[in-house]
Amino acid sequence: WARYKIIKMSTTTSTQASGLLDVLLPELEKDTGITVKVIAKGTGAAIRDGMDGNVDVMLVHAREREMKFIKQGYGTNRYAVMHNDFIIVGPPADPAGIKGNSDVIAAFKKFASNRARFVSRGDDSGTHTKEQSIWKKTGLTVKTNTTMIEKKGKKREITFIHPHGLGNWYLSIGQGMGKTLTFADEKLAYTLVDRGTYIKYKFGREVPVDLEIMCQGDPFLANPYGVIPINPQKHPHVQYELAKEFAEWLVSERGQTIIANYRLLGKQLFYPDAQK
Amino acid sequence: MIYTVSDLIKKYGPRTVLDIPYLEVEKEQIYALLGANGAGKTTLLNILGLLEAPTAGRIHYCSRPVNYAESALQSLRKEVVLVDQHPILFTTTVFKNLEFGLKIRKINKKERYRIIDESLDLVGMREFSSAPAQYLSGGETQRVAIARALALSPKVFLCDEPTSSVDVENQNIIITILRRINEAKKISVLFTTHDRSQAARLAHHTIVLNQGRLVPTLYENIFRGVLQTDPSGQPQCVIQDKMHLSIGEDQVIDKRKAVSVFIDPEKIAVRKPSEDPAVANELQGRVVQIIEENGKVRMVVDAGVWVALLISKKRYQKIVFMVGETIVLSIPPEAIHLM
Amino acid sequence: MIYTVSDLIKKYGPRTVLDIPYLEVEKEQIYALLGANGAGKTTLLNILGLLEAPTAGRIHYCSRPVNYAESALQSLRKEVVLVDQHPILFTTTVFKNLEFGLKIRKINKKERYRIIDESLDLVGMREFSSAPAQYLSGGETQRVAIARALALSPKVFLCDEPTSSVDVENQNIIITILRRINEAKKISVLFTTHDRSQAARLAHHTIVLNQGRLVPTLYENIFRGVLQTDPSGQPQCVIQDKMHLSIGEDQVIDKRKAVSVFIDPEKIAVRKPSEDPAVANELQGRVVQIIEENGKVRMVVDAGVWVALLISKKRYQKIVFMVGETIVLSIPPEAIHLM
Amino acid sequence: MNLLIDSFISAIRLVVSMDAELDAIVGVSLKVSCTSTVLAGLIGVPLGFTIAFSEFVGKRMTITVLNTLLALPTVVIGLFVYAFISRRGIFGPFDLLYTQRAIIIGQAILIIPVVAAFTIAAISRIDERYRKTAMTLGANRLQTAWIVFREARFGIVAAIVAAFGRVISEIGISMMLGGNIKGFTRTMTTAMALEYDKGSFILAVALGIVLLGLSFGMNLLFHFFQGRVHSQ
Amino acid sequence: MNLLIDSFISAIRLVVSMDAELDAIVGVSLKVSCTSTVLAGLIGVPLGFTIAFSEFVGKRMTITVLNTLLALPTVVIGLFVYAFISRRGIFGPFDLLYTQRAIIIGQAILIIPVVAAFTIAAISRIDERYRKTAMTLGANRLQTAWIVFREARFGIVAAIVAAFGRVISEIGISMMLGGNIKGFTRTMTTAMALEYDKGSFILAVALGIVLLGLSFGMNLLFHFFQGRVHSQ
Ligand SMILES: Nc1ncnc2c1ncn2[C@@H]1O[C@H](COP(=O)(O)OP(=O)(O)OP(=O)(O)O)[C@@H](O)[C@H]1O
Ligand SMILES: Nc1ncnc2c1ncn2[C@@H]1O[C@H](COP(=O)(O)OP(=O)(O)OP(=O)(O)O)[C@@H](O)[C@H]1O
Ligand SMILES: [Mg+2]
Ligand SMILES: [Mg+2]
Repeated sequence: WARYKIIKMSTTTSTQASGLLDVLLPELEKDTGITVKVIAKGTGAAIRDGMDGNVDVMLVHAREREMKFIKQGYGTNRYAVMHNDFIIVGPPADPAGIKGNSDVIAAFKKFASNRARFVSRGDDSGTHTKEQSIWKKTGLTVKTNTTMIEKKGKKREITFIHPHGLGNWYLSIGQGMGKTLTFADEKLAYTLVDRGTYIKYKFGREVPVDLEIMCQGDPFLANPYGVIPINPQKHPHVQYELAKEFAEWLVSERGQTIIANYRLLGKQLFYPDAQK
Repeated sequence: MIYTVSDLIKKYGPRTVLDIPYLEVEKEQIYALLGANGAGKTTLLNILGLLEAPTAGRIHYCSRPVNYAESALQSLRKEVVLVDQHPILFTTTVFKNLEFGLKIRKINKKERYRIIDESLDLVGMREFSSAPAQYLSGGETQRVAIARALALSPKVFLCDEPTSSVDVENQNIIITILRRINEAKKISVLFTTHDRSQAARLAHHTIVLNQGRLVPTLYENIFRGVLQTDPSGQPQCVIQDKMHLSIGEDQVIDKRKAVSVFIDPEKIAVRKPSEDPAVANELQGRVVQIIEENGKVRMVVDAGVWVALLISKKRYQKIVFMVGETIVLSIPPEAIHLM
Repeated sequence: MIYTVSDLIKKYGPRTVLDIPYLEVEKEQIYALLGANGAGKTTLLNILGLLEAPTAGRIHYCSRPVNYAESALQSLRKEVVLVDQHPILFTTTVFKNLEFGLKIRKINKKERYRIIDESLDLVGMREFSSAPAQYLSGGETQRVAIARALALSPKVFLCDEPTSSVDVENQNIIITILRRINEAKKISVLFTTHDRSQAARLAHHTIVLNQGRLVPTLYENIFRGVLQTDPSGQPQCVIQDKMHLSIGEDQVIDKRKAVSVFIDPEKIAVRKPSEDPAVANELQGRVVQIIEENGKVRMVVDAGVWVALLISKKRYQKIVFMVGETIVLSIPPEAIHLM
Repeated sequence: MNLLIDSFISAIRLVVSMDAELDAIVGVSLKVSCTSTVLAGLIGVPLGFTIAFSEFVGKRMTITVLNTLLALPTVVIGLFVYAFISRRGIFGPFDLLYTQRAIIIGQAILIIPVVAAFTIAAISRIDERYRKTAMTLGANRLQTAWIVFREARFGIVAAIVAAFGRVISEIGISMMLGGNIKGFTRTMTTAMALEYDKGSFILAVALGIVLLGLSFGMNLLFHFFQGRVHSQ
Repeated sequence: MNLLIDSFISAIRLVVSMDAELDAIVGVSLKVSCTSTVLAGLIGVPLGFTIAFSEFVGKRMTITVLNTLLALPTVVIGLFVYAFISRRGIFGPFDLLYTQRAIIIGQAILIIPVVAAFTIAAISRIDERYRKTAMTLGANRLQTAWIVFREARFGIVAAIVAAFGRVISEIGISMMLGGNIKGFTRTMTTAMALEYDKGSFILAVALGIVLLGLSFGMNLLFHFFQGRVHSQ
């Protein structure tokens, strides 16, 4: 049986791109004999995979949606694994004048007042969710975009919000983190980015992005990751036992140490959350 | 009967290209199919070859009605083979072109090779056996296509102008082959041609088509003419500006100015010139050809236009017409048919 | 001279299909090009039509050497037009097929319409003007192709078997047209045919090709024969199992068993049958055709095989040969050529 | 199956409501795809003709290379063009990146091999006599090509249709070079990819259905165009 | 420009070092693409023949629909197949999602219209007389089709080559239905997408170059195959 200890995990592309899994999973296999097949997608699609029972476990960073996922009975419970943080990056010239300030809300207000170009992922990902919640907090007037769809005979609305100036200084591009970052770099614009992706694009490439960190350290910018085994009551075929074993290994001493020791280009990226 | 055709109609769009109330084709005979361009010869061969369905009408093949379901046709097509007017060879070697039909008939390899060599020999194309078929010259292609069909020893052999681009040496050979397979293997042959002497030489029966209909006329002396009235008000038909023929009033059916004219060669009278003045429809001309044909004698006279006529052997021998001589033709109105 | 060809060689792969040391084609004349299938007629026409470059050799067109750069050829091609052996019409109406070349020559619309109507009238295809060209019958296609070329009033008109699938009525018309354009418009005409009487009727000059080479022979009496030795050990050539001809020892060049035999029709002697015993190479046969040809008389005799011979008018008139009569041919060894 | 039914209804609702956003997306898609198809046609068809009509050493090898280019992944084209038009590339100053023009360039590169390869395939089966006949009637190269084109048009139009289908359904290049900017360079496909990433599968498929409808419309146009040419 | 040169060097390095991972990726790509191409050929070519040879009302409309399907976006196919083989779909129990088989199914759906449409285009220009001649020589439907196939093979092989190019360079379906699982369903293109996501553009293009090399190899095979058939 040991040879067949294979589970499938859906996760976000940024998690896969960070390289952590490439260190973590071989250790896991050594310890428990579990092989994890990783399926990386956009946050929404990754959660969909969980809901449809196409995977056994899910590793994402969108806390509110994760809680809802569990509430709806798709997952058993959420293991808080780790967090990293978001930062605001921008062109060295800093046209909005936000450099050195750790207050994200103030920074966002300045983007709006200076009409400084800002690139939004606009893809309903963890990062985009975070960005939308910051816009809400600024108290600026935000516009709501609604699309109606049909689901099992019922109408459902899909909404997302953005500040005024869409298409003008606020660019919503609906792409992954890496692409958003290069986009901002091309257009010399600001953007909200997770630290891992930024490090890769700043220090991991022959031609680094010009963008620099403008704003970091606000507690509001924390980006927690959770792992959720899929509920076997919803999907009897899932390998719940293995998924649970995997989740527990992640939050164990051993797993957490590996996470804490992971360095991307010499920089720590993830902070373990399970250590009391 | 190998074929019995009744009430056959073939239309392309609104145009009726074939309209044959009844036609019988006897077993083991050679038929020549004659007719002007567009008369429907190829169309008829395609229908008899079971490659096209008629628009209306019935065809009996070997006394059984033909069922135009594709599956039913396939077995019949193994007995009937058609060589196209401009045959096409498959883009491969000459050999493989011949092999195709034999393979289909599941003939074993040794036998196949023997038949192919033999058939190519017949048409004098053996040395081209391994040549790529698509580069052959016009006549070579035609000969290979005939060999390809012959190799299958069909019951019915349909040939659309089998010798049209074949050289003189091979024309004779192909005619000999057709006669031989008809005699030795009892294969029914139906071929089209524009060479009526070839038809006369080879065929037991002749079918003439005109605008899709069977006509009892012979296939010659067909001219394009223009209708006029002569100074005296008599209707007249002028052929190629050279021959003026009076015609009966009743023959001017409609006011078409350009008509096809058929002059029945059996109804033309001929005599040596005399001092008598020329009467209407009497023409002088020089004899240019004298040909023996089915017990009669066919003379071609250059009277500005070349006109053919048929006379009995007796009369020919009695009067002794000679090539190069000037003679007088008289064409009675009843010999002239406007079509 | 419209063409002067020297040292022309055309090869396809290793095979030489044309090898013409020298050939002149005079202006404003009609030439017939004869030869067996695969002799290279089409290839020569393609080269003279400036559509294919020779492998080696020079061609002068109107005394200027032809430059085979595509750009140089284009203007020449406007003066020379070739009608293919199996012509192809563009997949559009007959009218537009004729219009293409005229549009290229920037002829204005009114003039264009006039020329098109006139040309279609010539070949009797005017009523097909708006018909889709791809569905025409074989002969109709050929006639439209001729009209399409005629419409362009070229300086040189090359026709590859222009009447091969044309009906009798239109064969005569096409021959007349060719003669007329030659006389009236001084167009040089070069056509191929397998019908030597047509060639004789129409052409001022005849070129015969055999296996890519010019030969001085006439294009008839060509048979496939087998070499044997007769009981007395004399070499003999047997034609179609029916005609046994003694040949000179020196003629058996190599031991090929199947040969092509040409019997020179001008060297065959003919006489009425007598009581004299038959000597070698004397054959009895029946006269089947007598035809006047360029001041001579051509007789076709059925001696098992059909043999043609040419005699002077004088001799014909003196002896009075009649169709249907039995006569004696004697074929001297020097009349027999193995090819 | 639910997915499909739901998507279908949503698609209809989308079209019926025809909100400005969908409007814009459809507009961008059509404009970009049509332009790149026309561009590729103008380059690819003559290219195909030139290759098919010329005799030169390595002709078959050229065709093989062309066929290889049919496997050019959009990511490679995207990165390739990106390298030229990015701020740091030689065409950087033209500020092409993340514009519709950038997409058009990339897409044209994608389908030129398709058009050229199928043009060659279409011409290669046209009877040599058409060319010969045109030439003997006095046509120059262009006029001769036109005759052959007319005869091969069924195949060439098929190539153009396929090329259009390829670009209108293509994602990679539009995403990388257009940037999927809402209201500017968002095309039907990048919008679909976005909805998919968001997990709104229904909306993604609904957009796909709209796209197919659009493409059907374009094909009907082609169909009638071809019909007209045919009946001439 | 640097990007290209660097990528080229990396590509060579990749191939020379030929590590096990690249090996696996190339293997998966080839296996999946070849299988789906063969599958699509086996379905698409007969489909094209059937449509081209039958006379039925709405034939031209069928061809138009087929042409429309050339614009089927990979996302739609991905989602469509997903709806069937996802755990909740009717084929859920077969556990096909995120396997190579799933990719093969999706890719085959993608290119069947391509193969069929171009088969039709290729056959439609073949002289009607080939078919007629085969029939009069006694061939049944299949044997007749074989003759026409032989004559049209240049066009049909072009269709297959194009279809192969399409699938080997395709990302959407491999990603959505294969899941880009390392060692199982990671193909050249999904690996490229991943490298691109990681920001390793050079590696992405290097993989693209390897892919083109591979596709060139396949085309050479086709080339020789065609050459052999040709010279027969
Ligand atoms: N598919 C078609 N669609 C429309 N008309 C056609 C079609 N096929 C033949 N025709 C027309 O039908 C008539 C008869 O054609 P057919 O080929 O039978 O003539 P034919 O007697 O063989 O003439 P030819 O001596 O020129 O070969 C022609 O006028 C031709 O234009
Ligand atoms: N493209 C080619 N490749 C190879 N051989 C060829 C090619 N074209 C013609 N040939 C060969 O060259 C020879 C001469 O061909 P050509 O067409 O000139 O003959 P032809 O005299 O016109 O014969 P026909 O009376 O049959 O029309 C033929 O034996 C033919 O097989
Ligand atoms: Mg015919
Ligand atoms: Mg010829």
